[in-house]
Amino acid sequence: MIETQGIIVSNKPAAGSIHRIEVETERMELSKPGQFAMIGIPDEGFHLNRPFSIYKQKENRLTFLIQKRGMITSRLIKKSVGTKLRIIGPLGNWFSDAPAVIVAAGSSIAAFGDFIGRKDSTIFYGAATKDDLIDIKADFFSTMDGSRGFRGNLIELFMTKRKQIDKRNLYIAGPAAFIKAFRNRIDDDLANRCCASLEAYMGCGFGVCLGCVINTKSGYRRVCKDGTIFSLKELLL
Amino acid sequence: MIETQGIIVSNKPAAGSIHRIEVETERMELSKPGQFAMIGIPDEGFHLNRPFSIYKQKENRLTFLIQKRGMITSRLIKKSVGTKLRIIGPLGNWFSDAPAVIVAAGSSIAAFGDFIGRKDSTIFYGAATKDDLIDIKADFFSTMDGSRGFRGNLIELFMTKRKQIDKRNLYIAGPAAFIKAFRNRIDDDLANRCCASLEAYMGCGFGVCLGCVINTKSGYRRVCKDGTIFSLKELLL
Amino acid sequence: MKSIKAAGLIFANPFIAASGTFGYADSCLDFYHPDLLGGFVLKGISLEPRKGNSPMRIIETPSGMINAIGLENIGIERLIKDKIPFIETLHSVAIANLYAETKDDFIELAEKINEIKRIDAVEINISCPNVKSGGMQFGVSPEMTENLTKNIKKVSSKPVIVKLSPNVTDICEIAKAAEGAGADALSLINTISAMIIDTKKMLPALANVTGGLSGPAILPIAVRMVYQVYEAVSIPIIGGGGISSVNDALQFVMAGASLVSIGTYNFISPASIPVIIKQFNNEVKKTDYSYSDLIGIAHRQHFT
Amino acid sequence: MKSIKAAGLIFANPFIAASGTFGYADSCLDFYHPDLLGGFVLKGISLEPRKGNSPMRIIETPSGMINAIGLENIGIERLIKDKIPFIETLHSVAIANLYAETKDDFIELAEKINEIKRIDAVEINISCPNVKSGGMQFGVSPEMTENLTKNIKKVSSKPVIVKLSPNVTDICEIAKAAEGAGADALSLINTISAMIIDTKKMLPALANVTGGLSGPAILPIAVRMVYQVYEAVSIPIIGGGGISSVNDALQFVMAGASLVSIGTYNFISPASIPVIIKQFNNEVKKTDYSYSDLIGIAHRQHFT
Ligand SMILES: Cc1cc2nc3c(=O)[nH]c(=O)nc-3n(C[C@H](O)[C@H](O)[C@H](O)COP(=O)(O)OP(=O)(O)OC[C@H]3O[C@@H](n4cnc5c(N)ncnc54)[C@H](O)[C@@H]3O)c2cc1C
Ligand SMILES: Cc1cc2nc3c(=O)[nH]c(=O)nc-3n(C[C@H](O)[C@H](O)[C@H](O)COP(=O)(O)OP(=O)(O)OC[C@H]3O[C@@H](n4cnc5c(N)ncnc54)[C@H](O)[C@@H]3O)c2cc1C
Ligand SMILES: Cc1cc2nc3c(=O)[nH]c(=O)nc-3n(C[C@H](O)[C@H](O)[C@H](O)COP(=O)(O)O)c2cc1C
Ligand SMILES: Cc1cc2nc3c(=O)[nH]c(=O)nc-3n(C[C@H](O)[C@H](O)[C@H](O)COP(=O)(O)O)c2cc1C
Ligand code: FES
Ligand code: FES
Repeated sequence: MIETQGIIVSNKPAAGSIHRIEVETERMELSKPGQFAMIGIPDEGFHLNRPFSIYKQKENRLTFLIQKRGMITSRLIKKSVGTKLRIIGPLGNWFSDAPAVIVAAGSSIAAFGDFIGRKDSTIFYGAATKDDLIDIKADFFSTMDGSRGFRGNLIELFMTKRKQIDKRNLYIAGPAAFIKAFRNRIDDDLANRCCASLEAYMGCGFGVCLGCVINTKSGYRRVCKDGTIFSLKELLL
Repeated sequence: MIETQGIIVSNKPAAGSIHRIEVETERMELSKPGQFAMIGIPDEGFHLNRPFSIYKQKENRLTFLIQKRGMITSRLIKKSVGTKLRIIGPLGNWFSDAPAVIVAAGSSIAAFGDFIGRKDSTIFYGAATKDDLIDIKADFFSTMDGSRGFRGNLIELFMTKRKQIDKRNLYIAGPAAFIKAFRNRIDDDLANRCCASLEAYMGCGFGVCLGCVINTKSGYRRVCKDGTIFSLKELLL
Repeated sequence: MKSIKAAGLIFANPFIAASGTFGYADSCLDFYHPDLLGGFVLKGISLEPRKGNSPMRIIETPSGMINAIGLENIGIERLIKDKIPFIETLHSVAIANLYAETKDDFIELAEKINEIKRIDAVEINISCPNVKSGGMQFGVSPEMTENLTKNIKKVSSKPVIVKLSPNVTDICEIAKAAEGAGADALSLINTISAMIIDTKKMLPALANVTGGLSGPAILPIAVRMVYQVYEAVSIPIIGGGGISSVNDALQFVMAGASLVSIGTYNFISPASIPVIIKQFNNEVKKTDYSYSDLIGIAHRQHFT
Repeated sequence: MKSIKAAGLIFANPFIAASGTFGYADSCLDFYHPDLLGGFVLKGISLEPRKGNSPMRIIETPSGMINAIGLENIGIERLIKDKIPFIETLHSVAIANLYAETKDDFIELAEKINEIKRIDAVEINISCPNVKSGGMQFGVSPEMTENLTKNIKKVSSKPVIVKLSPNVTDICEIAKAAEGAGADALSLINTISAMIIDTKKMLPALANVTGGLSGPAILPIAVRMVYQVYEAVSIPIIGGGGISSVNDALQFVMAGASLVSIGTYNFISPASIPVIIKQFNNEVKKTDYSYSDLIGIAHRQHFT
């Protein structure tokens, strides 16, 4: 893990309010699947850095999928090429890169960049509408309005395919509420081999502030350092 | 005076660390010589707006000469075309547009945009070095290193021409220290027909915060509203 | 939105322009008409005119500013002569902000204000951190707060709002003292004592050394104090400190403020209050609640 | 720069990593070696492990953040077993930050710390606004501050630093009480009690309702307090609150701090302190003064 300067080399709309932002860093260790980085804008006054999954990495070049949500994401997606960023990463634990079944809603597809296009893995990918889906190859799509793939909730789509899910690892990512909803729909067999990458409000991103804890069977754990990936059965959501 | 949104339509280096920034506003009253505007960057967190002379105005388009000094000027000179600004103006009192003799050091030339090129006026313009002078027609130049015009202080240059100064109005602009130095060098006859535009740290720019006062013979006066232009003999510097 | 009743007055909306940031209700005229406000508080006034502190008087800080104006004002006589005629043409709630160094002067001031029909209420500034005597000394002691409030209540024919200082260990104690003495409402928070050092000059940046911190930096402290005072008293609260958006204003309301005040933001975006009022009304409509139900709602909701 | 003597200890430079933002001196290892610091303060430790508060525990505010971690920590036994062996390999000044709810527990903690050779000093946290009992209650009363400090001084074999709460009317009163009781140094400021309301949920954003505000927003308040305390006491001050640059650090030094502490900024730019130290040394060299002459210089200069 290091802190370094990054420079935006490309910033383009990817889908809906999601931008694909490429950042060239001074130096960067190689990240593993599902790791993230903390990003800040150094020249615009104090703010906490924000966590974003490292969608793709090629040497010192990182690609992020950043969805407009609040203050900092609104600014990031408007930044021109050449803007300097603060980057701390790679952070968090990671997914084993064994073949997997993946359930990704919205921008949480960014956690699974390394699995996209892999023949041995199966991706369920959903959003509100077609325009919110970034242009990737997934196996099953869902949209709430039916504009692409299954009409309705991603979890429901997944459940319709339940019988086809073999013994591969099952990976899911998103806010706690989404993961809880998923947990409540699936059976124990699936839950037992499911790993979930959680989102949490983060202060530091590297384990020191103790701000990002979630409740687990072994007490409070730091999402940023003990996670972001937890086995689903560990979580007390 | 109004508050309005401005959009940067041009931002180019003018000289040294001075940028010439053109802003197209939604609407703007016509400013008079020596008036200023308060500028803020609305999307980058709380900060006080900063005062800048309106160098040129054509309907809703304002031109500023902005010198990098601290936090906000550093950001402004880097802003790309399309950046939204907060503009409050025009503010302050103004110079009569009768023929005048003008003494302007550094970025304070921005207060005299309307006099540049006027045959009936005489401009003394100085900076540290040639590269810090913006490209305008002035009558007398000074640079500390002698790279253009008189070598040395602008006030000294002015004093060498003292005999040629007729009965026109005498205008000067700059920080209090510069104006004080000027006052201490000139005779009472000149001082009596000299008007000085002062700089001060400003909270609001339109007279309400009482933050920008300076001491005068009639007590504290607000630089932003009772000035920025005061007759030199009124000031207690 | 329905009008709001507080301290025996009727406010067309909950937004008040804060003292010292709105002049004598004339500073906004280029931007909007003061009748668009729920009310406004005039610049702090004293019996005699005050020159105020020497410059530098203000300095920016991270997400805030410090001021040490030192209550420069034109004095009560000129207020009456030069400013009240214009204020008489206005319709929103007009509040005078009183400053004095002694109890007797406060009483004399309050009596003079009784004569001004168009002033609807007085706000007593026992909390200014920028003047050498008076001011904050009253505001940091419950006994003095109680004593002063009682005395002013005795003479004043107007509702009395006590403006609390945040520079205290326990703001609830002071709030209760003011309520016990008959205050009709509380206003909080005033600025927080603060300073900046000019490291080039190796001196305090402000001539007065310390000044009062305002702006968004203090908002979380102000919200906390409003939240606490709401549980301690039952008189209405005018809440403020760093408000610059609808969300900020809603925080104060949900913490327990019946009315909200905007100060420093009037310097930054002087045309904003009417825009915020409009957006605020829309936001309130979007909730399932009436405005009065929203006041203090953060205390009543249960964690889920 | 020459080393700095304070509280009987020798610091290679004036920069201290603040408690709760530096873990057990292991969180910075990916960024720099802790020996580059003047010193560091360990995360607040209690006799028993503490679970801390429920999430949400932190929230950003304008130029700051509020935390309500609730002193989650591993307890003194595990500190000794798991963390001290690593700390023993370090060379900069190591300070333990002690937290307890009662005087007796504080005394017991201080006695346990006596056994840890590598700990150079104890900082007593009588100022945490995020825990239900203990903590701040001590820190807001001069009597309790004095009493607690005296008792800890009696048992402790290490220099005792008292960390003051800013949530008081008169910080000098508390500072003097601590000095009078024998404190070897003072540390200020801890966080300021604050809260944010989540207007969507209509609830306090943090599960603990209130928390402690830190970061640049509080810097001007912290500088003011250091300035005031410098005039009130003669023991050394560790000054901090919102420091994120050389200029910020210099403000604290010129206000009267012998040492400066960096907290929240360790979250934002964890590699920064050594960079700031370098720049700081250069800035000090550029002045005509020695470092020790700069301490409190803003009090001694005359306005011109
Ligand atoms: C490990 C991790 C990886 C992430 N990866 C991505 C990614 O690849 N692409 C992407 O677009 N987003 C990702 N996110 C979410 C992203 O961090 C937030 O959208 C971002 O921090 C919001 O910042 P903001 O300033 O725009 O919003 P703010 O103005 O800070 O807040 C806007 C709203 O979002 C909520 N919020 C803010 N931060 C979080 C958070 N961390 N978790 C949950 N709610 C939050 C706030 O409470 C508020 O209601 C990730 C989050 C985590 C924890
Ligand atoms: C009426 C008026 C007209 C002006 N016109 C122009 C102009 O046309 N072009 C131009 O480049 N500049 C002009 N200035 C100066 C300009 O306002 C400042 O350079 C600017 O505010 C600095 O902002 P900053 O955020 O970059 O600096 P900060 O980071 O705020 O401060 C940097 C340093 O400059 C000092 N400083 C900040 N503001 C002022 C001020 N208003 N007066 C004196 N010192 C200050 C600070 O104390 C600090 O030492 C004018 C000032 C006034 C009052
Ligand atoms: C420049 C300035 C002058 C002020 N003058 C007064 C005053 O005269 N009387 C008073 O009670 N409060 C005064 N205040 C305090 C404000 O009314 C308000 O309580 C405080 O600034 C916090 O709100 P804000 O953050 O919205 O500004 C003043 C504030 C500022 C910034
Ligand atoms: C997340 C967090 C945890 C903290 N934990 C402690 C603690 O355990 N003990 C303590 O004395 N101070 C604690 N503090 C206070 C800091 O040490 C420091 O005094 C305060 O944050 C102000 O400095 P800063 O603005 O540089 O952060 C904590 C601060 C933060 C932000
Ligand atoms: S974000 Fe700081 S510990 Fe996880
Ligand atoms: S800057 Fe506010 S009165 Fe002049």
